[in-house]
Amino acid sequence: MSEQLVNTKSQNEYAMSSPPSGFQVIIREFKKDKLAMFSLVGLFVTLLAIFIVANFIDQDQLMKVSPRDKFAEPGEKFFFGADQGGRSISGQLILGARNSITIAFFVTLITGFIGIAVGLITGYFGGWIDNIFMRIIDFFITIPSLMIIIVLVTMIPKYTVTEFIFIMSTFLWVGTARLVRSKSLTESRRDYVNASKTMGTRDTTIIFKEIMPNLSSILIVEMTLNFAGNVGLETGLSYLGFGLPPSVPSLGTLVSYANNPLILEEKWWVWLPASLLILFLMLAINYVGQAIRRSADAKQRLG
Amino acid sequence: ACTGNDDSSGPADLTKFPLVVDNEGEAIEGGTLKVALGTDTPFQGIFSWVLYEDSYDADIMGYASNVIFETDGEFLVNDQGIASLEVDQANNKAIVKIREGIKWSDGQALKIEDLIQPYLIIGHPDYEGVRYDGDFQNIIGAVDYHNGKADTISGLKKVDDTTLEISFTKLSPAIFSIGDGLWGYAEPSHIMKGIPVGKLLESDAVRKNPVTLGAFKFDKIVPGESIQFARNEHYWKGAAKLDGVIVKVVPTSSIAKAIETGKYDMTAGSLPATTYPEVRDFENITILAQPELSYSYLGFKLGKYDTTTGISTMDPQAKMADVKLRQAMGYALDIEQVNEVYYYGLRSRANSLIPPVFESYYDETLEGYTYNVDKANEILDEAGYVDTDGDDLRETPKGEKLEIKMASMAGDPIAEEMTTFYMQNWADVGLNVVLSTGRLIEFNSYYDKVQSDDPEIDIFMAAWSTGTNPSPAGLYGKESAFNFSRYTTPKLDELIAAIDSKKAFDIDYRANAFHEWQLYMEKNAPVIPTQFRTAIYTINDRVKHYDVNLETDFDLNQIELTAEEPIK
Amino acid sequence: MSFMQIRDLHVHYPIRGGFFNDVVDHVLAVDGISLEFEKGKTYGLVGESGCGKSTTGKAVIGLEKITSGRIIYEGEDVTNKRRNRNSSFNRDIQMIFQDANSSLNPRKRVQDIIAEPIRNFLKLSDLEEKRKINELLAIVGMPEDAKFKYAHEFSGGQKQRIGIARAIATNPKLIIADEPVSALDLSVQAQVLNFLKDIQDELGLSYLFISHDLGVVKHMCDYISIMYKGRFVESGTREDIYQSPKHIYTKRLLSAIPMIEPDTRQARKKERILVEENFHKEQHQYFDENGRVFDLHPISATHQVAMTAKEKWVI
Amino acid sequence: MVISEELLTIRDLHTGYRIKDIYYDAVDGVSISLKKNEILAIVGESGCGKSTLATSIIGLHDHNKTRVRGGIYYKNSNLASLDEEALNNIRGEEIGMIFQDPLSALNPLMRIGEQIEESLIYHSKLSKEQRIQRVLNLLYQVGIPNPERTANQFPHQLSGGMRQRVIIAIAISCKPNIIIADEPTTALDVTIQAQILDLLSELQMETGAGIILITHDLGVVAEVADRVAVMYAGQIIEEAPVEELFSNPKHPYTRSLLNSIPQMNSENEKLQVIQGLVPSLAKLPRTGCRFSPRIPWIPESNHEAEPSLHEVSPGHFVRCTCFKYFHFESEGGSLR
Amino acid sequence: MIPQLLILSLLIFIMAKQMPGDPFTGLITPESDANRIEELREEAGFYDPWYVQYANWIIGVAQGDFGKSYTYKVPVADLIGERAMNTLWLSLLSVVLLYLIAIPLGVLAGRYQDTLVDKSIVLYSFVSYAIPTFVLGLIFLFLFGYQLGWFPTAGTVDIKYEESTKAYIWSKIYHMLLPAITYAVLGTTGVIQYLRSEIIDSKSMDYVRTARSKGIPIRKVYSKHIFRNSLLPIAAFFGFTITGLLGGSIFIESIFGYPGMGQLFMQSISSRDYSVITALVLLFGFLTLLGSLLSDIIMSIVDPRIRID
Ligand SMILES: Nc1ncnc2c1ncn2[C@@H]1O[C@H](COP(=O)(O)OP(=O)(O)OP(=O)(O)O)[C@@H](O)[C@H]1O
Ligand SMILES: Nc1ncnc2c1ncn2[C@@H]1O[C@H](COP(=O)(O)OP(=O)(O)OP(=O)(O)O)[C@@H](O)[C@H]1O
Ligand SMILES: [Mg+2]
Ligand SMILES: [Mg+2]
Ligand code: NI
Repeated sequence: MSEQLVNTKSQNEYAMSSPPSGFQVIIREFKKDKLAMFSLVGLFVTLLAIFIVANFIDQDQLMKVSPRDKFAEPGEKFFFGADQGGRSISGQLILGARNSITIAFFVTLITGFIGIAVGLITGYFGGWIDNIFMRIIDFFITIPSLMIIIVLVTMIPKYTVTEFIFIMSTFLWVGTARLVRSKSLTESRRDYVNASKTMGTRDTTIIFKEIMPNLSSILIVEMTLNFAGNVGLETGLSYLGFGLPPSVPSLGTLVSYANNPLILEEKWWVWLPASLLILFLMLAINYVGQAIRRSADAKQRLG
Repeated sequence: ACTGNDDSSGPADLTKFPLVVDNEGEAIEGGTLKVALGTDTPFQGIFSWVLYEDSYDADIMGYASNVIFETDGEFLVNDQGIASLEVDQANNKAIVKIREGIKWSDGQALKIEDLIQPYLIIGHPDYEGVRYDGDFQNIIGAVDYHNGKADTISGLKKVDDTTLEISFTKLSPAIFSIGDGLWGYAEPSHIMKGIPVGKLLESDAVRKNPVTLGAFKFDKIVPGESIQFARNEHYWKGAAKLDGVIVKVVPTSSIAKAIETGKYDMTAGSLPATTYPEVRDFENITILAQPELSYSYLGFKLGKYDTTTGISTMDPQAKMADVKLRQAMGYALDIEQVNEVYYYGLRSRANSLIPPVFESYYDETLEGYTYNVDKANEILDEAGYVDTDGDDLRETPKGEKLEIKMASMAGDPIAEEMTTFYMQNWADVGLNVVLSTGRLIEFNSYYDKVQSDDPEIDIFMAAWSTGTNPSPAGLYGKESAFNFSRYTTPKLDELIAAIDSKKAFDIDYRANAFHEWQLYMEKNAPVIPTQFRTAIYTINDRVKHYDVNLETDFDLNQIELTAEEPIK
Repeated sequence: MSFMQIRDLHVHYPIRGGFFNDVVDHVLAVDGISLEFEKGKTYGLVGESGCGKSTTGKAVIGLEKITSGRIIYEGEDVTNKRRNRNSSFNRDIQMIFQDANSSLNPRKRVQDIIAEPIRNFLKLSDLEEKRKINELLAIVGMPEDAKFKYAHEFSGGQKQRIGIARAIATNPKLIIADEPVSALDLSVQAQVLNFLKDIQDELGLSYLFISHDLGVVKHMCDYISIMYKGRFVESGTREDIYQSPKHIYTKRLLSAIPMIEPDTRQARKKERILVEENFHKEQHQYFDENGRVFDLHPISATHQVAMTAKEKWVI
Repeated sequence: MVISEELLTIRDLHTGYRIKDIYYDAVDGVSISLKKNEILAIVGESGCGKSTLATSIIGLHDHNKTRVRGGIYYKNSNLASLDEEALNNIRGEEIGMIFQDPLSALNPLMRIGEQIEESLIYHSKLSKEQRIQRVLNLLYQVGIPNPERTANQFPHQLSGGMRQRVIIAIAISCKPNIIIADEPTTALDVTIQAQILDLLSELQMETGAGIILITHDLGVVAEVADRVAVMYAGQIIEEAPVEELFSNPKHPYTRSLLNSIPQMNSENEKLQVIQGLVPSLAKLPRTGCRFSPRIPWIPESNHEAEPSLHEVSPGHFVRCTCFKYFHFESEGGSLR
Repeated sequence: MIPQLLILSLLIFIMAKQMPGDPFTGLITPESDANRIEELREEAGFYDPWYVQYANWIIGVAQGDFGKSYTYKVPVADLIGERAMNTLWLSLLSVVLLYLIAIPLGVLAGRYQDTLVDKSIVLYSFVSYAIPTFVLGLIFLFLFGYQLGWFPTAGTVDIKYEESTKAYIWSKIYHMLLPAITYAVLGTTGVIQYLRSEIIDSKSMDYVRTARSKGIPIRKVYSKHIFRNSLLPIAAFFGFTITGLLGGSIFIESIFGYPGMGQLFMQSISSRDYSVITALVLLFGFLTLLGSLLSDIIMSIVDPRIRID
């Protein structure tokens, strides 16, 4: 009875596969784009190396000042030289990278979580919920966040990595929320959502089990790019003196040494490796993000 | 023309830094001196000695000074200046006489009213500055005038056109270093008189075209960023040889570069010692060094200040109450290494709370707390601070864990390293010192916490600049809010009182009083001096002659240049 | 007897604008329509794009908020309560969407798509659920292994069938089919239309069949309502509408349908022009001064036409 | 009406899209010609290559991803081998094009007048004033009631029918010899569709241009076309004058298609269904009869190995011989 | 808009007061008198409850009086007015330069998608995103300002020119040039990326196909259809870009010794100049709102679809 429907030949050629915007496409995209592939592998290896090696470094020992080794040049004693306090740059680079990445990661995670939840909910429900959240979002957009962050940092008496993460997160979820909201708005108007509604599926289920997976590639892109941005943000604040305490190694601390012209010009080993590491991380993340974005956007796909 | 120090890695030897520079070459006619004002923020532009608050404004005003007294190497008034000072100890009076024929930069003659004018401004009810202080209230009638009970200050009397008589409630030797309420600058009363005191700050007379007595006069001001001075034809020591001076704000991050590339002849004010490595190899400058009127110290919290009564009381239970502990902490610090590595010898181990510039008061015989680990260990053992639980850290004599919380101020480029290093030093002798907030504290919070006797602070690293009067009354007196260690004893009060007593008008007596006080402070170590400081000046090779010696009577009007532009 | 009545349904969308983004006006998407559904019948809703067909469908099933009017289901007023989960109304009224592609979640396998209403409405064990899914797949004529696939692996017609399988999973009484075939090719369209008719016979379904294709509507529907600017201009059985259209708008619509008869096209064109001219000439008799369609008045037991009471005699 | 002169002749046209580095022909050996004064309809279901054929004619493909081979002869030159510049002299001026979606086919940021005027700038020597006059004339000609006002409006201010008229105005602005209309009425309501179709045939009458009308709606074909070509899987499988095609369809595909229309008189009958699917481009069988998988009850031997077009009556061509043996599997083929 | 600013002002007011220290902490020296400083604090009302302080302040603001700067001793409005103009001009010049750099690059990248040109432009845009502003700022300053001497190194104007002469104005622009270039070079990422993908999208739009079918040269198709339409969203960003730049002024101004709002803000933070901090944050908030309003306005001017006729 069904033979006339099923074009058996062409049907069987489809293997069991995920939807076209899923991982297959992403993998195909990476295979096509050598640069993105290289970035991905490089990123992976670097991060792995950093996190593994970091476990073997004792931060207290590393951050011991030994004045006589001040600005020791790269060489036998210090692989990448030493900083003003005679502390090994290479060690700080690794711990710093770990700290900075961890911070960026958590900030990305927290802002991503809030931003996605708020965006999805407002976009899905619309109406007064949307109105209220949009007011809040508008308000946050009005806030000159850099300034408020600076005020907050000076205000808070005990200011550590955790506080830093939370302060950053307070202001950075807004962009994500806006983006997700607009995507969720269009996605919520699609008929499969309507279908689920008419079939009595719960709103929360629709939002998180139906809409969210369909936005996943956009969310991934947004998160990657946020991550890259957050790595950079810490640097800027450290430069202004509102970043982490200098005793906590971070990429931002190392780079902000460049603020001293003598170091900038002559003691390149203090700030350059960290800068290059940041550059590499940002480039790699961006190229990876670009590839994911392409796979999310059929128009720009390479494969 | 590069200075001394050939050994580029070793410390600079202070003796190799000259105080004076003479450069070869024929002086050119006129010329403009280019001065860099190293700051990351615009200057405030309050060009009045009674009103300014920002030291950058003071640095600028230095080129068009209104100062009436001149002082010698120990900052005591001599008779070389516009005015001379006579003190009537018996009647608590000072008589100020001015030279005749002195003119303001606008051509008006200097009158005795111009000397009275600053007092009338500072004492005025509308005056909002800090200078209406305890010292000022020492002038008879100042308080009544300030409270609006009198139209003028009764203690100021114009004797004749060139003489002013000032009556004080009490007098101390500080009067000779222009203390006790005596004011060292004149204000042009012919201009100031017409402006209500409340409006002075906004007036053009302060902001745009102040009238001065100095070698140069204000010509043009770009608010916050640059000032052009022109030669003051009426300068009483003779018109300057230069046409003028340009002072320009330069961000601190690029000031060394600016000096190297010959954009400027010198800096307004000195350069911080940490800048030295940036400038030492420049070939177009000479580096001059001058001792600073300040010292760094390590303070111990020993009590509390009662804000209502305004009196400090000691707390015998304080963590740092044991003098042995304090002394040991002093011995444990390897300040020498820090000075050598980070300051190139531009800072030295301080042995006293009086900077050596004050030759007659400074006690060079004091040993101070030089680096000596063995001694530190010995003292601690002796005092019962021993490690009882085997964690390499000493416990209190009672056997409790000892954690000393330190406050240290952020700001100095090497503050971080220095603090960490000191904490390591203490750890080396088994003392567990931690930062009270986990990090260095920014300037405002620092003073907020230290002054309010924050319980999170046991010890603190700080610095004082003493000003020209090194009297310790304001910093270590029982009633001083700035006595941050809150250390007071009857003996100390006695010693301090002696320094500013009437007897101290006798120079030897005063010197002796200072010595005794220094000795007492060293022994009891409520604070331990750590560093004396030296300021450096970079002078471009086209400046024919420059002198930072405090004793010589070098004056701005003598400056000459040997080229049209600074040498690169 | 009708199991469901729709009385004087209005759906108005606010138009926001101005500086404060407040409501400045309303779109009268649906502006007072009434319908009744009987078991096993198909009701056609025809009209130009934007006349409010989809809005009507969505309002009935509860996807749009009803501004005023009432929906009575089996004697119960369910007007704005229809989003209650698990309500019998929710189970008994289902929808088939125009764009089969977008109505199937691309991230879900077919079995999860079909299982959605089953899981929500029928408390079945896993095994029963599986059986039910297989059964549904069989009904819509798809092999069992289809349930492990994703929607994009199917053709347009097949997708539409998955949508239908989902819609009939809870044995509904009424299916709202919003242009279920207009995105499909002719041959596929035929499949789906045949199929809809088959299951109607089998399950005793009623359809609210929304379409702009008069040929398809004629093929499918027992009763037809012609919609214009949110209101009905004419409503009746298929024969009423096609054989004796009364309202000028209906006539115009009918005359515009292309026919598969090339020989008579010149004649049709002439006729079309005539109707068009008539339309412009007599328009005012059929619409009030605001261009709003008059209320419906019955002219026979089944046939209703929009007109003023006065003009009843004109027609 | 004289239908004779050949305006455009397409010979064995192959247009391929690159998918993963291989070119797959979406138009696979199409030969057809357009005569003066005629409306040639090309029908077929989605994906059979109609649009590809249309865009091949004026070379609007992305050259990096498309390959066009074969002959498209117009006035002694092969359009398929012309360069961009030469093509630009033909596009708009000699061949006008009408697209399906009237909203997206107009630049939302440009006034209607400007958009119509654009091709006049490059293809005529008219002065500015003359051009404006011409634009207004064109708008009037396509039946826009208030040309002055419309010319100054933006696309979003017009209704769908109006926009489609504007697009037609653009296509005929330089009095082209050929107009290619790719599904010009698919996005429109029936009433507007009828108006647009009437307009097209009137224009054709007036200008004598040849029109290629691409559509999947057999009703539209029946309304306006003179000659019809039915496409399936990149090939033309049947070609005939319009009356002939509807009265005497030959190819199994054409016949099935016609039978699947919900006819006005078949209310309660089953519609004819063509089983199977149109294969996707990459999976298209390139040998033998392409329709054979969808009529499996016709034995393989009844198909040609290399199907060619057979003229069954004057002007009526059918591909493959299977039409001779074709019968519906069962009348009113049901689903189950 | 007003309520938003009101909430913002309250927030920042409370936060500013929460910062340790106050404007008078900076006056602590051995020579100053602690009692006098206490007295000044009292007079300034720092011991009043915060809501009293806020009420006083907001009443003043309502009357156009933002209070007086504690450090500069001038009315806040005057102080900020002066600096704001500097920053605004700098931002404006930066934006102009930014667009001058970014638009051609974005267009090239989009037009020659996936070619070497495109890849290098994309690389540049990522690199510029990754470089910290102050590193490039210092390098530019040292290289072009000091070593080569092409640009002035600090300040807004050369003191030797008389106000409002031509030379004076030129000198002002000249002083802004290097910071503006730095900014422009680093700020292009967003615009380039956005423009690039807009152009790629536009290329496949139906109206582009229509334009091509008209037989107009491809160059014209790009200039009249693709670029124009792709620039539209960029134009809409204009307002936001300016406010974004204002935020970034904090970095640029401190490196280039350019007395603008950013620098003033940093200084006010360190000197606890409450009235200035609050006023500045408010001003920035206001400008952001203005920026989005400007974006809306620009959008409604350039995009006929939302033009209100
Ligand atoms: N969410 C909405 N907000 C405002 N107006 C709306 C909304 N949805 C629909 N409309 C308007 O309501 C009217 C009816 O829309 P509806 O979608 O019901 O028409 P339709 O008859 O289904 O048209 P089509 O044949 O194009 O699907 C239209 O004018 C439309 O613009
Ligand atoms: N740019 C492209 N790249 C790859 N394949 C394409 C491209 N455009 C079209 N195709 C494929 O070529 C075949 C013919 O497409 P074409 O658009 O010509 O069909 P059509 O008959 O116009 O269909 P429709 O009626 O849907 O417009 C289809 O299989 C389609 O998937
Ligand atoms: Mg609809
Ligand atoms: Mg097509
Ligand atoms: Ni065949």
